[in-house]
Amino acid sequence: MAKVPVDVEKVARCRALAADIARDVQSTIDAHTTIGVERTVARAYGVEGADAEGTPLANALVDKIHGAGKTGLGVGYFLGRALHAGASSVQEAAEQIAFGGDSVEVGANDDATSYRQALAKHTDAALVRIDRARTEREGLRSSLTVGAEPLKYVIVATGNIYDDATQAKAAAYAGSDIVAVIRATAQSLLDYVPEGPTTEGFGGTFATQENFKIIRSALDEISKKLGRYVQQTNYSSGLCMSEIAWMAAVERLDMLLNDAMYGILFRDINMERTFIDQYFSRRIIARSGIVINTGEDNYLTTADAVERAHTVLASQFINEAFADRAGLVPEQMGLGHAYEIDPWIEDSFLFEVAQAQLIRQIFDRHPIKWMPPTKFKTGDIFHSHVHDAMFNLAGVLTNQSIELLGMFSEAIHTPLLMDRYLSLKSARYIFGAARHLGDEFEWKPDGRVANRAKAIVDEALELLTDVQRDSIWTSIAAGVFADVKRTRTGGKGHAGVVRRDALYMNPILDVLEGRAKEAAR
Amino acid sequence: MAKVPVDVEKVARCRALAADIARDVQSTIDAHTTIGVERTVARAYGVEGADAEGTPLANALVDKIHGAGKTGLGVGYFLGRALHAGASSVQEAAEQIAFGGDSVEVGANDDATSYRQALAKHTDAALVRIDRARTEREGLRSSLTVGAEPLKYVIVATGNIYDDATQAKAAAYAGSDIVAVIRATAQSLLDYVPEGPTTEGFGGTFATQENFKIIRSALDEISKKLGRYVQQTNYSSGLCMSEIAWMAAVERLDMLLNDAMYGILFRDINMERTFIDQYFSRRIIARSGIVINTGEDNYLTTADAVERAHTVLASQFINEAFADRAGLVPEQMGLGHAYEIDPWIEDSFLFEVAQAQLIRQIFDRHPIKWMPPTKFKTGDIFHSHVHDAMFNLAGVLTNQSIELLGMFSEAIHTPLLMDRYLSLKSARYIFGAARHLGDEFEWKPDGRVANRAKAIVDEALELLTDVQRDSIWTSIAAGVFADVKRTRTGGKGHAGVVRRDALYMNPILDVLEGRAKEAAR
Amino acid sequence: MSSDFLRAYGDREGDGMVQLSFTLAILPGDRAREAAKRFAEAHGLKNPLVVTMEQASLEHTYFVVYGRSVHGVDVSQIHVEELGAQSLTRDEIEQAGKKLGRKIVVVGACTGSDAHTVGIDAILNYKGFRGEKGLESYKAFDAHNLGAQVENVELAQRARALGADAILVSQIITQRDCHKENARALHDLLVQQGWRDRVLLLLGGPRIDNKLARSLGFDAGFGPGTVPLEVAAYILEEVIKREAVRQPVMR
Amino acid sequence: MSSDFLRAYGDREGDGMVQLSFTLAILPGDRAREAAKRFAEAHGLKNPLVVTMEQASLEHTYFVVYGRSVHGVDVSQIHVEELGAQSLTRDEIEQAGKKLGRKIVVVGACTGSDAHTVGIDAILNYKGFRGEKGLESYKAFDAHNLGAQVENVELAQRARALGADAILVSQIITQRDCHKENARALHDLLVQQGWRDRVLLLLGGPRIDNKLARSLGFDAGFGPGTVPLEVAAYILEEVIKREAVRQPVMR
Ligand code: B12
Ligand code: B12
Ligand SMILES: Cc1ncc(COP(=O)(O)O)c(C=O)c1O
Ligand SMILES: Cc1ncc(COP(=O)(O)O)c(C=O)c1O
Repeated sequence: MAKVPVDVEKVARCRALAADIARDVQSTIDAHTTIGVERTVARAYGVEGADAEGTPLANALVDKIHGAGKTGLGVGYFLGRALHAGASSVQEAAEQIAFGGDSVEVGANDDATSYRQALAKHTDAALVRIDRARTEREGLRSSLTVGAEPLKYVIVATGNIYDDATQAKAAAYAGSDIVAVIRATAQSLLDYVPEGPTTEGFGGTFATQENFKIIRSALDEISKKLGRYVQQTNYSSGLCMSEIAWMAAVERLDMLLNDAMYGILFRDINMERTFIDQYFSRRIIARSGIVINTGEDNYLTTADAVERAHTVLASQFINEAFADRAGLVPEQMGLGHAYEIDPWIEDSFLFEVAQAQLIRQIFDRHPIKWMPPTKFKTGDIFHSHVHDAMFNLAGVLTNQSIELLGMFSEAIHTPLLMDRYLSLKSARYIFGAARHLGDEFEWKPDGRVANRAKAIVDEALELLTDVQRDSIWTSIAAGVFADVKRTRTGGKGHAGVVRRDALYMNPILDVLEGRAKEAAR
Repeated sequence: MAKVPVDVEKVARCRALAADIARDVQSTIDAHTTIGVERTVARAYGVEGADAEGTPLANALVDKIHGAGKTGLGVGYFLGRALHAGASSVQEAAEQIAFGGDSVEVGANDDATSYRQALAKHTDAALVRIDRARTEREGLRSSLTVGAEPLKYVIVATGNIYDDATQAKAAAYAGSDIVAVIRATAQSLLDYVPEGPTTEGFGGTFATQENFKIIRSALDEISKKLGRYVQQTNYSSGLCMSEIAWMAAVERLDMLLNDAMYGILFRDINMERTFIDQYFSRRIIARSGIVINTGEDNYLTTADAVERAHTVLASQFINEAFADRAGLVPEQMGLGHAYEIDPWIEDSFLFEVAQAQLIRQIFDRHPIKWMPPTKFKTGDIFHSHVHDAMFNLAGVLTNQSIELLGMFSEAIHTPLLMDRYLSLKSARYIFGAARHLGDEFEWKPDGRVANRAKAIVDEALELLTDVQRDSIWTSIAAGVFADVKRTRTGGKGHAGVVRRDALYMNPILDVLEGRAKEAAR
Repeated sequence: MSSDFLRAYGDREGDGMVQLSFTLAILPGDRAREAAKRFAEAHGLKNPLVVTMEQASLEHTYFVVYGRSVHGVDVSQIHVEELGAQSLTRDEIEQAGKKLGRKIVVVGACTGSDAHTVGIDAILNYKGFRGEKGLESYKAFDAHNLGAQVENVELAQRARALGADAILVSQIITQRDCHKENARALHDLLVQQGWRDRVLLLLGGPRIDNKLARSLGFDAGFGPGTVPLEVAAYILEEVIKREAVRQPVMR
Repeated sequence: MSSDFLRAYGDREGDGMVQLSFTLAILPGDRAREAAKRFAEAHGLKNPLVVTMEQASLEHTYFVVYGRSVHGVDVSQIHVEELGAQSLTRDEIEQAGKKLGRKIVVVGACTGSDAHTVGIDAILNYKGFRGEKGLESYKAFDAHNLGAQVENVELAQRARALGADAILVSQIITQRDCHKENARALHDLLVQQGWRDRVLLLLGGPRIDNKLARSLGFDAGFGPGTVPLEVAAYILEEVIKREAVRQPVMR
């Protein structure tokens, strides 16, 4: 691989600073829970279904508890209590609490230990469910071939899950390795996950458990037909970050868009809420073997890609540190970045390559996820296709792991079937025609590419030093990332953040954190 | 520039062999003339116009002489005789000979020396006309800016010269540096140059002197408007190779497609005819300062571009040797080659780059002309556009001088205005975005690119050794170039080849060859 | 046919050449080629040439067709409502603003569930767009950018509270025309609240043009590539015009 | 509307989405956008979106439009004359050739002023195409490739002299339909010479299909991507069929 010079000592300092930054946040995470986390726990225990208006039982249950100001005990506390009190199942327990008039007050003679015991076999079952899905995924994968890197990742986004399934199969036929179903525009601000299959969405399709199943089964079908395993991905992001992580885990998704800070910056979701939710979501993800894709690419849509390139790298160190704290191994960390420099700038291709190569080298075990040009795309679909071609070339040259393929209609609509077909064809051509280009040379140690790479590390180190000094809370408030400013208590969903009670009960988290023994299987 | 290793000693041997090959042919050239050469001489002396059926006077004149078996004396002989006998002008002399019943027999008391004297001022005038055009071109060029290399060369080919002019201006507006008007399908087999402006042609527009003027004036107009000099090119090729060279010289064209062997291989024009015609055409071109573009690119449309890459290089050495013999300086030798490897072959881009870089280095003073992919183009215009993008990238990476831009509709039709606009836009983007890519590294001395370059030199050397041993006549008969076989006396136009008489008179050639004194000016 | 009657231009005046591409749920073959040809003919393409026919899924084929369109447009019949504003310089705007004697209050947002702030930021924020600073940077304006994901009700309320002269709405997401619905709903809300006439309504986004904006009840529409200066000039002129007509402006 | 009625497929069944691009002799602006929109509408595109409008010359603008086409095709109404030949293997052909007891004589050329030999070479020459050898390589055939730039008269004469079972014509250049004229002229010549019925006439090239070839008086047409085997199989079957009908073949 054509390498750029990387100062390993500076990289080590960046990592240490990022670890510090994450450690500071962890104290807040460990002291809190959120209604999203609790709904996830409920679902993991088997709470399912929704009422006639579409309100999921998990929401009704947690809202009841939250309304009574008892979220700090954890939904596990109440489910355990109901089970201990004789409920025949978790579902029955949940219904009793949500609708049946079960008290959500803490009684004087409450017995947390018994409640935990009542939950034990359900805790085991919850974990078994995740593990089984993982085993099943790994089995299927190893029975089929998998594509070569860069993996060709495409999106489908019709709004209608059945059309999505058609298009997902078409994408697989046309050579994609990974299919993402883009979410509907408004979903990340919904504080619940819709139920069942959905057929109406703007700019994408709702992420629901049933929709996950439909796509996975379509992809299983075509994977077997083609003899090539096609991966599925969706978004663990927004106000239901951890719930979706759990759904993805049990429905055998392969990847998830999941970022420690994206919701804060791009959806104006509360900072504390996001940090707490991302932690629990990642604990589940770590267990399930899913690969995350972080969202640093987005920074370059609001901030300038030449001037703010280092913010991407700095944020990747932070995302890595958070992921590490949640138990992910580097092989699960698909750190994100993007090809977003103004294409009309002289040597823009060199700058893109510099960053791509730098990130490839710094995060060498990580399945780096690379995003195509979007911001400078116009309606000139012909030219747009060429712009993507250069992105594809840079991808194979710098050996990116996951290449989200650009679409020539990027500035117009979510992709038509034809757009995606052509995008895949183009990537196939370029990945082949320039397959070993990166093996053919080293970048000159003092050239434009190398110097650009060095400058990015220097600036990232500087930025991380500042953030470590000021804390992430203050830094985000100052707008260091994506040119967006957010405050610690501002944004959506802050009301769903609750300090954990001393009796807080979350046996699933206990296992995921390795604090509780796992059931033998 | 990212260099490949080149064995200079082998290159020197290739050059020496090519010089030998050309020297062998030169003896035939020096001993012969053709009706094409003689018509050119007639035109240079001022013979112009055509009859009602469109037969040019130059043809009527030379046909008359040829019919009498006297071409070996040269048209100059007869024109000089008529002038000596009192004709008031060359035109009158020509008319007398062609239609007026002047004898074309050689009389016992013919006086060649006097005839030559009678021609003297006309010879001077002929050369002055070429030189003036050159001065005018150079003046205009230096009063305007010129584009950066790779120069963006595009074709127009509507069949109608007035539409061509519209499109030529559009091309200039959209950023082209060079505009070629493609010739009508059948023209190269016509043994005359049509007269006047033309509006009907298949696959292109006829090359006529008037058409040259129309385009040059359109380009002058837009060049001045844009402040950027836009070059014009056409084809000095086919049965009227040298006539067209002369027309281009006096009409201020900047470049000409002109190849020592193209006509033989691709138009089945007789070998001797072609070698003789190319020599005289190049003598004119040398004088006029026009840059030639050779046609080795075509080899890869009939032969495989991976297996027969070395034939391109070998032929370039031969074309160089022929051009050198005709007095061209390297700066006028736009040796041609092409991006024609099956794009679906793994590492095809690397192979293309290897050859492009190799040729760039071997012919370092030459304005290398690079042709885009054509053979593997399909009607998928979107994909075709990407294929051209990779060609453009390779062009800027290897610093080609003249880049004929590919068109996404290559497999469909001669370019529409829109196709050309988009092609130029794409080249502008890529030439900018990767402007200094070639400065950023050296190719690994033992990599795929370097090894490919080495192999091509080795094979070219081997081929040239064989050709030198067997002579070019025998080698072409054996199909060494383009997988096409032709015989020495086969093909079109052989009847127009004539052994020079001892009295052969061509004062213009004498000056061009430096054997006669030039008039003082 | 007047000379204002335009046909498509391929490489010769009036040749009518156009390129059409599409996907049909049929597999490649002679039937499919014929189907594509007929499909193109139905659009008015004469002698269409099916130049690409490639299988794009287990059920679909992608086609590229070239043909000579029989259609044309009579441009003499086109009467577009061009934006009224003259092109003013920044200085002229600031001068006129001074004369006005008060700051013009503008309130902008990207509404509904649309989270694309880049466009509205480009117009309003100091940073601006293409090297040109936004309305925040003008002394003549008092610019409030509410950001993205702002509901119509909230926008109306904030604008009223701030005494807005102009409301600037950005709509980027256009799937199934949600931008039109969203924009029209704001207009209707203001009408219902009874103050539509007292405020300038501007709509912008990559799929917006003046004609569309006006059809949705807005005063003006701004498309891709809009620079802050154009918007500043337009608002200023309109405000001055209205000020002249009806004094004083309620606030 | 039967289920055979196809509409364009964008990203949902029946959405009708197509992409149209073209150039108009007008400069960019609101009028031009409207002109492009109307032009697209004239083709049956509903709510067309002009997504690109870029000046391409001092007088022309290039447009890309997306829109939902109201048109469709009823594929149940398409009856294409599919090529008769079954797919045979090389071995089967050689077997059948042996049974025939003589070599099938084929004479091919690229005619008129067309100099594109690659296509006809691909079919006839030993070297072949896409790894498949050409008719020269078959024992069942006696193949003569006359190359390019062959006039119809010469081709007819050579074919007759060689006792051709089949004449293979390649036509690559298609500007202003010269391929059609050229091909039809050969057919007419053979009719005039009175032996059209005694020879198989095949036409091939990137813009040829079976339907077109038949409309020009040929027996079959072969388009882009044709491999020698298909051609061999077709000729063999036809020759056997004809041999059966009318014995002996004049030679
Ligand atoms: C950047 C971007 C994002 C960023 C937004 C960051 C941010 N804070 O703004 C992120 C990554 C977060 C994002 C997310 C999504 N996006 Co987005 N995004 C884009 C992208 C790449 C560029 C938009 C942009 O910034 N353009 C640059 C600005 C300067 O141009 P502009 O908006 O046109 O603004 C100019 C003019 O229009 C005008 N203007 C605009 N508004 C106004 C207002 C007024 C009053 C005036 C006077 C002028 C004016 O002036 C501006 C300057 O000239 C486009 C694709 C593209 N190339 O256009 C997709 C695109 C807009 N996104 C799209 C989608 C679908 C989404 C998602 C829904 C995808 C998903 N499901 O995850 C999400 C959800 C976001 C949401 N809820 O809205 C689609 C929309 C499809 C459609 N037509 O409906 C697009 C077209 C991409 C695609 N092909 O799918 N996106
Ligand atoms: C190679 C080539 C050349 C070479 C030809 C070398 C040679 N000896 O053949 C050279 C460089 C000499 C050349 C010159 C010209 N060319 Co040219 N050329 C091409 C090119 C790039 C590829 C053609 C090709 O070889 N295809 C590969 C073969 C295998 O495919 P094929 O021909 O389709 O054949 C297959 C099938 O069609 C079928 N088939 C074909 N014939 C037959 C016959 C039978 C009986 C059967 C059964 C099957 C069959 O089987 C084959 C195998 O599958 C095309 C562009 C393109 N990508 O298509 C332009 C192209 C054909 N050329 C074109 C033109 C205009 C010219 C020139 C006139 C330009 C000029 N003025 O200088 C000249 C003049 C040549 C002339 N008089 O004909 C145009 C034609 C435009 C049009 N539609 O009319 C094209 C489309 C390029 C363009 N966009 O302008 N060309
Ligand atoms: C990490 C991450 N999450 C989510 C999304 C999708 O947007 P949203 O979830 O806000 O709809 C993105 C954007 O591409 C992203 O990068
Ligand atoms: C040297 C040369 N001459 C001429 C031509 C044009 O073809 P023709 O003159 O045979 O029509 C070409 C082809 O591109 C060429 O390379």
